[in-house]
Amino acid sequence: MFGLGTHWEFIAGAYAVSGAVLIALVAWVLSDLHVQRRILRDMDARGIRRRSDGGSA
Amino acid sequence: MTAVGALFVRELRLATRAGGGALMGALFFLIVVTVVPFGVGPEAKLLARIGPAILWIGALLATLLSLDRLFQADRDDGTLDLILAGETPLEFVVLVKCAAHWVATGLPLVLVSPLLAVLLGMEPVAIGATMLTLALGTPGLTFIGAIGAALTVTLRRGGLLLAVLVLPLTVPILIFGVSAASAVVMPPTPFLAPLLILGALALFAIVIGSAATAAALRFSTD
Amino acid sequence: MTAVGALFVRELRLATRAGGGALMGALFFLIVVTVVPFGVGPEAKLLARIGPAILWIGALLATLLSLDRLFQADRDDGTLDLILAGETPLEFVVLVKCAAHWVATGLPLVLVSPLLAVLLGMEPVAIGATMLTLALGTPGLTFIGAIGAALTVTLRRGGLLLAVLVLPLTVPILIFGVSAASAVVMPPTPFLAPLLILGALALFAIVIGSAATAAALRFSTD
Amino acid sequence: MPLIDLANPTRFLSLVDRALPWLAGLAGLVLAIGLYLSIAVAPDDYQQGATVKIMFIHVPSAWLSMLCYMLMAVSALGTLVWRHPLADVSAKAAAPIGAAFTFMCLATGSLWGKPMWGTWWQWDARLTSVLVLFIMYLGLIALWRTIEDPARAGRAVAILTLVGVVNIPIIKFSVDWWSTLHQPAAVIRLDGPTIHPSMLWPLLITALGFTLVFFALHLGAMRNEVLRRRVRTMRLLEAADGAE
Amino acid sequence: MRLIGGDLTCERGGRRVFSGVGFAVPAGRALVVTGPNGAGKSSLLRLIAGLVTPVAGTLALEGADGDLSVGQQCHYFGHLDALKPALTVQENLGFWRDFFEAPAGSTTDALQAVGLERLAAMPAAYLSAGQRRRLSFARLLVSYRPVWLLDEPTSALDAASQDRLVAIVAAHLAEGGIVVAATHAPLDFGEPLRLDLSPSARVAA
Amino acid sequence: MRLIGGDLTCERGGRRVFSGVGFAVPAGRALVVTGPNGAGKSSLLRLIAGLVTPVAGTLALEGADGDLSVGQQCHYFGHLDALKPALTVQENLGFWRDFFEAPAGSTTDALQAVGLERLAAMPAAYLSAGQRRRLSFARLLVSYRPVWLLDEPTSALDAASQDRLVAIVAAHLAEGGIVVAATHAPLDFGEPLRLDLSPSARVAA
Ligand code: HEM
Ligand SMILES: Nc1ncnc2c1ncn2[C@@H]1O[C@H](COP(=O)(O)OP(=O)(O)OP(=O)(O)O)[C@@H](O)[C@H]1O
Ligand SMILES: Nc1ncnc2c1ncn2[C@@H]1O[C@H](COP(=O)(O)OP(=O)(O)OP(=O)(O)O)[C@@H](O)[C@H]1O
Ligand SMILES: [Mg+2]
Ligand SMILES: [Mg+2]
Repeated sequence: MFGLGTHWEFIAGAYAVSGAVLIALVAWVLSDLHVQRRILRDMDARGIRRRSDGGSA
Repeated sequence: MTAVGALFVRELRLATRAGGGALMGALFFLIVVTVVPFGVGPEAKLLARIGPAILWIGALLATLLSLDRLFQADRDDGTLDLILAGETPLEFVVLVKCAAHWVATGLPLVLVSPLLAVLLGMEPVAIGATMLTLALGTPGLTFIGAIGAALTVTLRRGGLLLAVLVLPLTVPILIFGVSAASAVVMPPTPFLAPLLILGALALFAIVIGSAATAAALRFSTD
Repeated sequence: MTAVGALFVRELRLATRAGGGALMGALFFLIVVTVVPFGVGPEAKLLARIGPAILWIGALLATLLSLDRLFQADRDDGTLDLILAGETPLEFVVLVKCAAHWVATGLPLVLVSPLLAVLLGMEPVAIGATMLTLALGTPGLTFIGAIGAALTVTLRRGGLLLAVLVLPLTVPILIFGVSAASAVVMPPTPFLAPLLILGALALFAIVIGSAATAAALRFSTD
Repeated sequence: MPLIDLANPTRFLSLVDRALPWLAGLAGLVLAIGLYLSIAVAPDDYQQGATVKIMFIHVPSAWLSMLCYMLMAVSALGTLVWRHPLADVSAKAAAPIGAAFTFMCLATGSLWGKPMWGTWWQWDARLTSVLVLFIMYLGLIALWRTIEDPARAGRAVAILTLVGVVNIPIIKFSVDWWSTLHQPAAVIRLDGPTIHPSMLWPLLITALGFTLVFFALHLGAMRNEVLRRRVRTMRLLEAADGAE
Repeated sequence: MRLIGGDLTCERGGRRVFSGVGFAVPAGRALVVTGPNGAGKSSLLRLIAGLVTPVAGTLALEGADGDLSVGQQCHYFGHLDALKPALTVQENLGFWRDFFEAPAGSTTDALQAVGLERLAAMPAAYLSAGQRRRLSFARLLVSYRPVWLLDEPTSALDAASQDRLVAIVAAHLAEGGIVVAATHAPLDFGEPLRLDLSPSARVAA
Repeated sequence: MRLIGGDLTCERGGRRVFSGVGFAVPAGRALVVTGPNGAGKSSLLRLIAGLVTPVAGTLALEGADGDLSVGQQCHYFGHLDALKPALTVQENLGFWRDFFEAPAGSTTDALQAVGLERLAAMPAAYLSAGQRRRLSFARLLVSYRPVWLLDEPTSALDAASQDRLVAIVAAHLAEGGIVVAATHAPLDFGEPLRLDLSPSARVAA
């Protein structure tokens, strides 16, 4: 009942939304990684080092 | 007096003394329900039609929002530490506290519901049905809400977060409560079935609620 | 930085840091609106019809209930004592705190409202109108709610009592907000008039609100 | 038993550093193939026309939204029962991703619904339960955000997750009852056409691609979370040293 | 009866507070825990009370009935007075008497002992810092538990009340009770055992 | 500059706490308020700070600029530390510096003075009891106000921190400041004026 290409905007929209969400997720993970690593580097520079994992003093 | 007895009496005292919110829930219920027509508009038919829904949603919010200090007050002043170190099993403590809270907050709510139903122009039979379903359902809501109260016990801003956490879990009770209440006015739909399911859900909520709440409280200490 | 500037920044920081309830209001709004159809039933026409009312009442509750810690937190940790002993007029303090609170809580609420409107199946024009009225009305609600927050600051259980005290005062804003929002879909009824009145009411609320709140806070000490 | 080896965060980190690039690459590849097949190769549906192409992202995202919650439930057990140190890290990392995929399902679904039913949204049982699931995700995230101490937050969220798991079937059941009770206006055939093999394969491959992407993201988020906790621990150490 | 801790390790908020702490307190003796701010005094008391779970180490109360946990045999007297402002002094105390098993003296005697008998009918909201502290201490007298855990018990107390408290503690010890107290101020509990949590001392040990 | 109170009467919760209390503290001197629990020490400080209104009596700060109330010239250091756990040490202190007029020293100097400089970037939530109290005291150093009202300032502080605090107070007095301190513990603020609120003493006076 639909010819080819009808509603293409909805299809494009759906794919666009999904792509945006996926890209956002990837960006979130990468940027977060970047931030955490930078903080750790700064701390290392300030001479604070982990004495062992799990934060034992 | 036994430990649980003493706890029950104390909870009721606290609820009824100055600063305790015994009738607060009922009052909130009353005001929310009276405010709705200002938004929806005054058409009598429409209001009567969605009456049970308004009452149930109002009761749902009033119950959940009145729970935020259920355990938090005890934690802030150190009472919770001592209760945990007591001989009474925590599940009983939760059970008693919730029961007392329902008596002080849920029951008044059930009792004023007919008044509001009249305001909304509902038919007598619908009014009775709504009141019945509320009496059956609100205990369940209290115990589900208790889980949220225990999870947010360490947090200052209990209120909203609590509602946000447990509202999805209360959907079944809401659905069957409303459908039982409104079944009586639209003949074909069954009345007894949803009512029984509502009762079952409430019982289930009480069991799960006490267990989960006790667990959450145990983990909250430190 | 000036005193008020420092206060504004601090309030925003507190709202957005862990433990702060920046988006909690919007979340509560989302959930309440989602729960309503379970009570009212899924009929698209009915929901679209009462859509503006649902959104407005939801926004009203979310705003008021998110206010309970506005001054309570500052009182519990002694900040309020110091603010009272500061050189900044208390009215400014209230104004700044409420403004920051609206930015952190009211604004997100306005921004999500279109999504919820879509869920309720409202028409695009109605959606726009509702969003506009909310943007105009919620600041007023915040300042009226602030009065309640200040009154309940000495009582522990702010949440419900606040709503109970303040809800009646918010009825005018609710009425004109909803009628302006729903006017656009039922042509004969005027749209601009209620909108202008709404704006006037909001302004009025801001003025009265800051003054009354400041007064209430002054009395709250001891 | 690998889970035991993973108990040590440092070993976990090194493993992720090694494995993640490959996993990510593979995920990208499979997803690309799947999308190519579903967009270019797969035929249009005889009655839904080209819009059926939405199915190839809609259904996988729907499946993943449920898979992710199940994964969180298992993690919750890991936190409360087995006390595995990485369990709540996994749960916390999964929540936002799950919410994202649920949102994807909702968005693509309603973008499909507009041409199919002429409306963006229907209060139909299945759609509504997805919406409720989405809200439960948001609630869990909110709880994570508000409790500062990660250990305490982990236990609280674990309890809520398990309570949620117990409730999900009940919610599904009651929502079904609710929508059948009211017989929604538009008759929806969500299950759509019985899927023809020429569509099934692209769908399955895309779904596999989505799943791989999900696990890649999850691992990455877990690594970030471990690092974040390391930062916090070191801050606390700093505070302790500052005390002397 | 002996309260025994074998190298206990405590973590709070993901941070190691102390490790390798051990002690053995026989009946009738007091253990005084000292150390600078943040050394972990309060944490140790909460750990004994069962409110903080140790990461490692053993804790036992020898010669007590086995089916009760150590925490259930301890009275924990911390910074927080578990008082409800809305209830009267009498009601506050009475509740704890009923809630705990093994009630000991009557509430009136207890109030007398801490010198609050005249305020029995007053809402707890009206009490001053020290009065609140005394009322919350009276809780230890209305129900018997062998072990008392006192966290800076004399803080906010005036001289007279401090003497009263010391006398009460001495009586409890004389009855063969056990007391563990964390404090900055010097307290004379007979000749108590001492545990120094300051890091330097722990390195030495 | 002199802080003068002329027979002040204070009621709280409808009950008379004290009456006929008077004092005059010249610049550079400290007034140490003593008395048993419930005598009204905290009430007196809150009264001077303008947080409790006296039923009768006069209160004035002679020789200060007139358009500020007495309370606005006082730093009130009570039991509650006005700290937000979510903010860092630096942010907490910085806010008060900006909020009060007449900023004095920088936040870094103040943190140094109380020995918290290394924790500047730390969320206040991570601090221990003593550290919190010190941070809250640092507030008095970032903005100048002539009168300091200290309610049991040394509570929860270990020996080292107590010495630091006494030194800071001495410096403030040397600059011609005024200090009113309520305490049970002996504090050596030079040779302070003394005000005994214990009922017996007030009858004698
Ligand atoms: C917001 C709207 C929608 C939501 C939330 C939604 C949700 C879901 C979910 C959860 C599934 C997975 C069911 C399962 O495999 O157990 C699914 C599958 C599917 N949906 Fe949707 N859907 C929506 C709209 C639509 C529309 C408009 C159509 C087409 C007219 C559609 C067609 C399908 C098809 C064909 C499947 C795969 C068949 C199946 O697994 O049952 N959906 N959808
Ligand atoms: N609730 C908590 N969550 C996380 N960490 C905490 C908590 N309470 C205390 N700590 C940390 O544990 C350490 C020990 O605290 P604790 O209160 O036991 O010290 P303390 O010896 O009692 O100090 P004080 O003399 O000030 O009472 C402190 O460094 C503090 O940062
Ligand atoms: N918020 C209040 N409301 C009503 N009465 C109060 C309040 N706070 C204190 N009081 C009463 O005022 C009297 C004095 O209290 P205040 O705290 O000033 O005594 P204090 O000398 O500070 O005692 P402490 O040494 O224990 O701190 C007390 O008897 C108390 O009952
Ligand atoms: Mg301590
Ligand atoms: Mg005092």
